Amino acid sequence: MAPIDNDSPVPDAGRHSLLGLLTRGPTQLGLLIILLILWFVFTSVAPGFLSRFNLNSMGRSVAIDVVVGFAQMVVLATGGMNLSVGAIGVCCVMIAGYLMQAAGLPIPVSILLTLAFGGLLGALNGLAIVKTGVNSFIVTLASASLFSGGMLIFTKGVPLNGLPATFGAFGRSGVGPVPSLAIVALLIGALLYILFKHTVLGRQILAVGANARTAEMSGIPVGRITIFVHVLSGVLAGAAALMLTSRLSAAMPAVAGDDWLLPSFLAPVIGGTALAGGMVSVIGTILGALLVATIRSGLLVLQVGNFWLQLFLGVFLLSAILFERYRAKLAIREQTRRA
Amino acid sequence: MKTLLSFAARTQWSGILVGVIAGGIALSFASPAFMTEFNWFVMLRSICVSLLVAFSQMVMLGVGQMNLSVGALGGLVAVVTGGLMDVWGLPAIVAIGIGIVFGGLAGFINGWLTVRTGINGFIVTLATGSAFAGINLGITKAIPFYNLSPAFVAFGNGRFGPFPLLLIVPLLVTVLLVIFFARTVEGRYMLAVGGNAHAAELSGISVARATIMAHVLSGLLAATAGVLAVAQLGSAQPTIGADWVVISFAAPIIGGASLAGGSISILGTLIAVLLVGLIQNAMVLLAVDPYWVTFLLGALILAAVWVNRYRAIRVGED
Amino acid sequence: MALILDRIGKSFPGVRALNNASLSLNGGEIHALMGENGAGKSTLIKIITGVHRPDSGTVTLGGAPLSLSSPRDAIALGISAVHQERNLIPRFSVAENILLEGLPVRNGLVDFRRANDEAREHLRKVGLDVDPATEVRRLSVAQMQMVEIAKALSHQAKVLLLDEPTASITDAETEILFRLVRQLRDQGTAILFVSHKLEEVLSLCDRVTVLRDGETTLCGAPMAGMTRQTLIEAMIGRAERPVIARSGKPQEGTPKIELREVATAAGHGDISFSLYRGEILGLYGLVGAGRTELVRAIIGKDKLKSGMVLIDGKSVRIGSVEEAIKRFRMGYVSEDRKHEGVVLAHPIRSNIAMTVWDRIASTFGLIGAGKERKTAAPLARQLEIRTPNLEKLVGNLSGGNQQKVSLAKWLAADVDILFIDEPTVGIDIKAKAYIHELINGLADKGIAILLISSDMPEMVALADRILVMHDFRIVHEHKNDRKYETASRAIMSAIHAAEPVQTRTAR
Amino acid sequence: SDNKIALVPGGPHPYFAPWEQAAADAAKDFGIAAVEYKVPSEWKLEAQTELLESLAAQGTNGFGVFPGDAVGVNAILSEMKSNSIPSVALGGCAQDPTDVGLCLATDVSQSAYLGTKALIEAMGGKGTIVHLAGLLVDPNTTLRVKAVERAVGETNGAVTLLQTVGDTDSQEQGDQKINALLAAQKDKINGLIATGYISSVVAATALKNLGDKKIKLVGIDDDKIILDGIRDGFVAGTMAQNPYGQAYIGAYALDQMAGGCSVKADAPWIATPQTAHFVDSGTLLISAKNVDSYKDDLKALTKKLQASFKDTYLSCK
Ligand SMILES: Nc1ncnc2c1ncn2[C@@H]1O[C@H](COP(=O)(O)OP(=O)(O)OP(=O)(O)O)[C@@H](O)[C@H]1O
Ligand SMILES: Nc1ncnc2c1ncn2[C@@H]1O[C@H](COP(=O)(O)OP(=O)(O)OP(=O)(O)O)[C@@H](O)[C@H]1O
Ligand SMILES: O[C@@H]1[C@@H](O)[C@@H](O)CO[C@H]1O
Ligand SMILES: [Mg+2]
Ligand SMILES: [Mg+2]
Repeated sequence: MAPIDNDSPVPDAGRHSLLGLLTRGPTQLGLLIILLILWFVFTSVAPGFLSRFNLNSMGRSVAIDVVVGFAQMVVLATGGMNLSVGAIGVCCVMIAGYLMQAAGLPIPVSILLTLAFGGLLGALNGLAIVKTGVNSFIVTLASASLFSGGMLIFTKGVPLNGLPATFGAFGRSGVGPVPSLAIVALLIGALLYILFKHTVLGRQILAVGANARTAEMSGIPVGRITIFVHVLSGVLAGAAALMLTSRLSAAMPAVAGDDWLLPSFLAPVIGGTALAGGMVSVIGTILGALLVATIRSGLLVLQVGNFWLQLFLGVFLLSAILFERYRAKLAIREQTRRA
Repeated sequence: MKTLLSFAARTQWSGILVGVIAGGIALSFASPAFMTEFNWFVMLRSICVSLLVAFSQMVMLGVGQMNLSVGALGGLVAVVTGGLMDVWGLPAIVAIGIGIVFGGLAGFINGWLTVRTGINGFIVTLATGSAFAGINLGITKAIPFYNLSPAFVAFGNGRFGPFPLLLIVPLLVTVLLVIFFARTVEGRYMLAVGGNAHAAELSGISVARATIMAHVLSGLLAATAGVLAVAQLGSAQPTIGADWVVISFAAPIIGGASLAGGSISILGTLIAVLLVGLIQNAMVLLAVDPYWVTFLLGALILAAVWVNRYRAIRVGED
Repeated sequence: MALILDRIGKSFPGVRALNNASLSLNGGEIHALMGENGAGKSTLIKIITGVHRPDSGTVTLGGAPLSLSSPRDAIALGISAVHQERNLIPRFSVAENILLEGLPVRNGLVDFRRANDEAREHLRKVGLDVDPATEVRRLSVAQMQMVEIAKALSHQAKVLLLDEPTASITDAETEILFRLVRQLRDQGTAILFVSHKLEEVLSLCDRVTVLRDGETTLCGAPMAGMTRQTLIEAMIGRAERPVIARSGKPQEGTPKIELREVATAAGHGDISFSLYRGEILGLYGLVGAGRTELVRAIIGKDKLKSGMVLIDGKSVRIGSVEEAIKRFRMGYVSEDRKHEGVVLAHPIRSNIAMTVWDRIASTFGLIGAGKERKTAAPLARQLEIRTPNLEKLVGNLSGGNQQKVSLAKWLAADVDILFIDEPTVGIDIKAKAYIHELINGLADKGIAILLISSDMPEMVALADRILVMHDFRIVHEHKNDRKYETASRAIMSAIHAAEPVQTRTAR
Repeated sequence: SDNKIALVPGGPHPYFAPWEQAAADAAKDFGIAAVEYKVPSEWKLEAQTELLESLAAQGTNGFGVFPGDAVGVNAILSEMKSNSIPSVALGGCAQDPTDVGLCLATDVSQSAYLGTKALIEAMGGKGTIVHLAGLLVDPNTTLRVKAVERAVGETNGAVTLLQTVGDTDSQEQGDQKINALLAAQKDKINGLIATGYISSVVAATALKNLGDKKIKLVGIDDDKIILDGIRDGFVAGTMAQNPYGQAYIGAYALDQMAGGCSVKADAPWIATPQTAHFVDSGTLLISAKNVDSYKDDLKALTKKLQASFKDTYLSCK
């Protein structure tokens, strides 16, 4: 496993056989294979699964999950965590609503200000972590409470539902069969991919995550990098918040928050991002979110469960990951055999 | 006295202990109700479940792993225990016994899956957590079990002066855990695995065994917390455990545990739980505007941790 | 009891680490296992200790076939090892680390008092004077190494495997170790000894097995009759060639860097010296003399208390390592490669290019794997880093090859001042010669080099001047004429003349 | 009809248990092809939205929804409407402007107001009360807070509101906060008004454990613990809602709407702070007097409402 989206080191043999294909390549390929299998199974059992309506709705919610996952992923890259992703998210939801509805600012201005606000909250996290030396887990745990508390104080829990119609319309729109929100998520993904794969900054972030002491001794400004990823995380949480606001055509205090906590970790970790830092996968995060959404949606369409749904969700998720584990094992064995 | 002070200065959790004590003193001036027997009872009772939940996660941090299913597992055990009493009319002791064994078993499943598949424990327990929650909802359909053994419920509400009877359980567990991690070979092995799994393996310690044991222990503790929650609430609510995740990590980590594993503090965890309990109690006693409660909770935790960190730097630790 | 490995094969993804490698290790002998970095020595040891399972071949112990599925099995059979990498539990006490496999128990509880007593006994044997209750993370590198040795010896194993145990300890400690090892041999223990220090091997061992590219090129040959040359030929397939000597000389004029009466928070006092462009200034001292700590203070990692640092004649304040590197163009090759030198989880190319990311990036801050590879490839070739390609994770390289990466990244960096701390620990002789040539070459290019090494011959071969440090003070300066005898005598007598140090409890 | 109707609560919650039976009864009584009771796996807007979308993808053509979030639910339901799938809000309302046809529910504001009035009456018209409120992020909480304040205000100072405690609508937090409140103020408090399901249960349990009958409690919903509290005298009363009726009549209305009926513009709608198309599903105070008979009262109420529903509120071709 190389740090990012592995360009597979052993490219030759076995290229033409199916087994060869299956047993090469990184986790991301494995996830893709699982996804294809699941899609195939779900469609053949429940035709509603691939209906335009269902795909569209899945696409939109995955898009938000993906960006939420990104917001966590960039911090995980340095070996830290951001438990306040959801709190920043809900603050941004409300700020966006306020800017558009109460302050009546033009949509693009509101968007920029919202993202900047997310970045600002992230910067507070980063500064607190670097200046106090308290670990990111505790700082962001406390700041989550600070941020969402602050939001409650200002809004008194009252939602805003008079947003400009065009803003909500964007959340429902699409280009052909692809929801606009999914395109936004992919664009953000592309930028992050470039960041981590092709820029110095991205490399530095990963180096800090994999070994902060070595990074420092190599002249990398560990403190500044830490602050930067938190700002980025805040901006991404802000982006996810805007997407959510657009999708719901309203800003309300009950969204994001704690609801984002686990999903923010789930997608990156399934996708191959290391909790310990130093290794991220943008594509993996997208596939991870897709996997979870596919399983949920598939179970819903199959009408499995009702109250039991969560049980099946857990079981399916585990089986899918087991499958990938097994495939990865085969892949390593294959590479070893060829050595 | 001097040595006591320097010991205190060196101990990881002394900063937050100072926070707890100072907070307690300030509060007793600010609100006459604080020092009443009944308030102490209420506060102590409220930390019983949290403490066990925190221990359940702390054990995992000890071996360098996480358990995201603590809440779901505890919740499942809660309704299983309640259901056994309500639907099958089993005596409390039997129901509790089965419930706790069930928790240990669920923990074993977590551990076994982590070890055998080599999948990150984070994902395994996230998935099993979902499964446990699903079983909980599936059997209850979100409707609580009410007909519990009266003696059991009485135990949940009984008190001895300011001390809730329930407190016996977490106190006993605290003592056992201190001995387990400080003085037993298995306990030391778990911490060794958390501190450096590779080195532990090379020293002939079975990492697999230690990991599974930690999961079982974590399951047992979460199960105990679930049972206690039922006793405390007087009914087996399917929502028990739903919001345990955050406190489960927060308390051990505020108390000095390292997320990287191998380093935990049982007393630190205890004090951290006390700190959070105290802050929450204060908010109600001082009739803080409800919209400010969340904000202040965050601010106070940050402040306490900051003080502790400042102390650590002064002592030259880390 | 004889341990026999017959035609062992072992592959990792992309690498065949062992190929029909054989070894026969008898009780009552010290058997040397030699080979270049990446030849497969550690892999072989890991097979004997149950860490890895062989792909092919057989292992027998005392005639019975051995199939180990974990280190526990090996320990149970009386096989004990000091591995090349440190393997201690950082937050456990010295005593607990030593006795981890068999903690003394009373009434079901660990008996720490007895553990401390027992451990103290083991520590005494290896001559390490630390409190057994100290947490291991507070020890120095050398002390940790001695703890590991004490731990391995405490088992009274039938088979003892020592993978470069002397790489990071001094001569005095090495002597103690050898005395103990010989005692064990005389009691019938089978001992396998890995080292890149040829003189050591020649004087200590009874037989020798040599690996080259995972194959045995010499199998259990008696050491009597071996010479340095024959060993080298067996390892690298040809004779040793002399190191190309330096062409240049230190430049005169303003020193590149000068320290005036520097005192540090770590305890250094009155440190003054000048280092010129094109000069290699040696800093010699026994372990714990404070050399590493001095360099850390200079590069802004630790605090300076007083005194002045001048660069190019101008007084400067260096606030952070980043500033030292970016603004003052300094480089630091750490002695602790695992924690400060390399990023184990990242590929070779990123590790080497790390220091020059800023420079090889395009205007928008973009770099790609290709650019990194272009930077890294020539250095990897020059240092002969043994790897199928530059994508391999540094953590999967052999120890010596990791050390090469840790050095290579600073060779890439194009610095003005380079601090090199123990550059050739664990490096095979061929690569060591290359590294010496590289260091010479860097000096010839005008770089000012401060070289810390506990390897006296290395010091004498490279340094223009040698400062001797003892107990955080510079006690002597030796103008090096590159003659080993005179230099070593002068240096050692300077150290002995200085006050004896009382042992301090680590930082 | 061959309509497929789905009844979707906000999440798993005991309040909705009667919906299951109501769904079955409605399908039988009105001859609807399918009336399904579908519960989102978690109490999250996201989970509810996904469930609604998935059901629509499979041909459900009428939704009775308890809005997981009064504002948040609008986006998906207006999309449903643009695909000609009608919806009604059941048990709680969607916030105007909305494409939800109508809201058949308890008026949260009115219920809290009436509950407080009942509490004040039980206290003899004077004293001090504390409001145990639900989740602060829930906009209904604000409505209830205002309603309680209004009822207190109407006493012209005879009753004072000592304190509002928020976020008591979850098991453990509720237990902790309510008990701490009692520890601090139990001698000063004469009455408690609980406006959340769990808040009510926890408050009833706490008073019973204390053995305190001086403090009057009026809660909401008819959990077994509360009903027992009423019987034992620890609880003065509780505001019953009519979940069965909501689901039963809701299914009926949806069947009609999916069959071409539309919501009348001029019907006797009640206007609430949330919506202009409100129909009261029936609220009544359960007290010691009617604790054993209130279910029949609710049934009668349901029958009556259903019988005239079509003519009163819908216009059909
Ligand atoms: N876990 C692993 N994964 C991949 N390759 C490995 C792994 N362990 C060792 N190797 C490779 O196997 C080969 C032999 O390594 P080994 O560590 O045995 O060498 P060594 O003889 O001990 O060298 P040194 O003198 O540098 O310690 C090297 O090419 C190394 O990169
Ligand atoms: N034998 C010892 N007893 C106690 N403390 C020691 C000992 N050796 C080293 N130390 C501690 O380690 C620190 C010096 O570290 P270090 O060993 O890195 O010095 P050094 O001169 O760089 O030696 P080397 O680089 O050879 O290891 C000192 O702060 C000292 O307190
Ligand atoms: O009383 C309310 C019901 O009206 C419904 O909101 C479900 O939650 C309960 O607390
Ligand atoms: Mg080696
Ligand atoms: Mg040193």
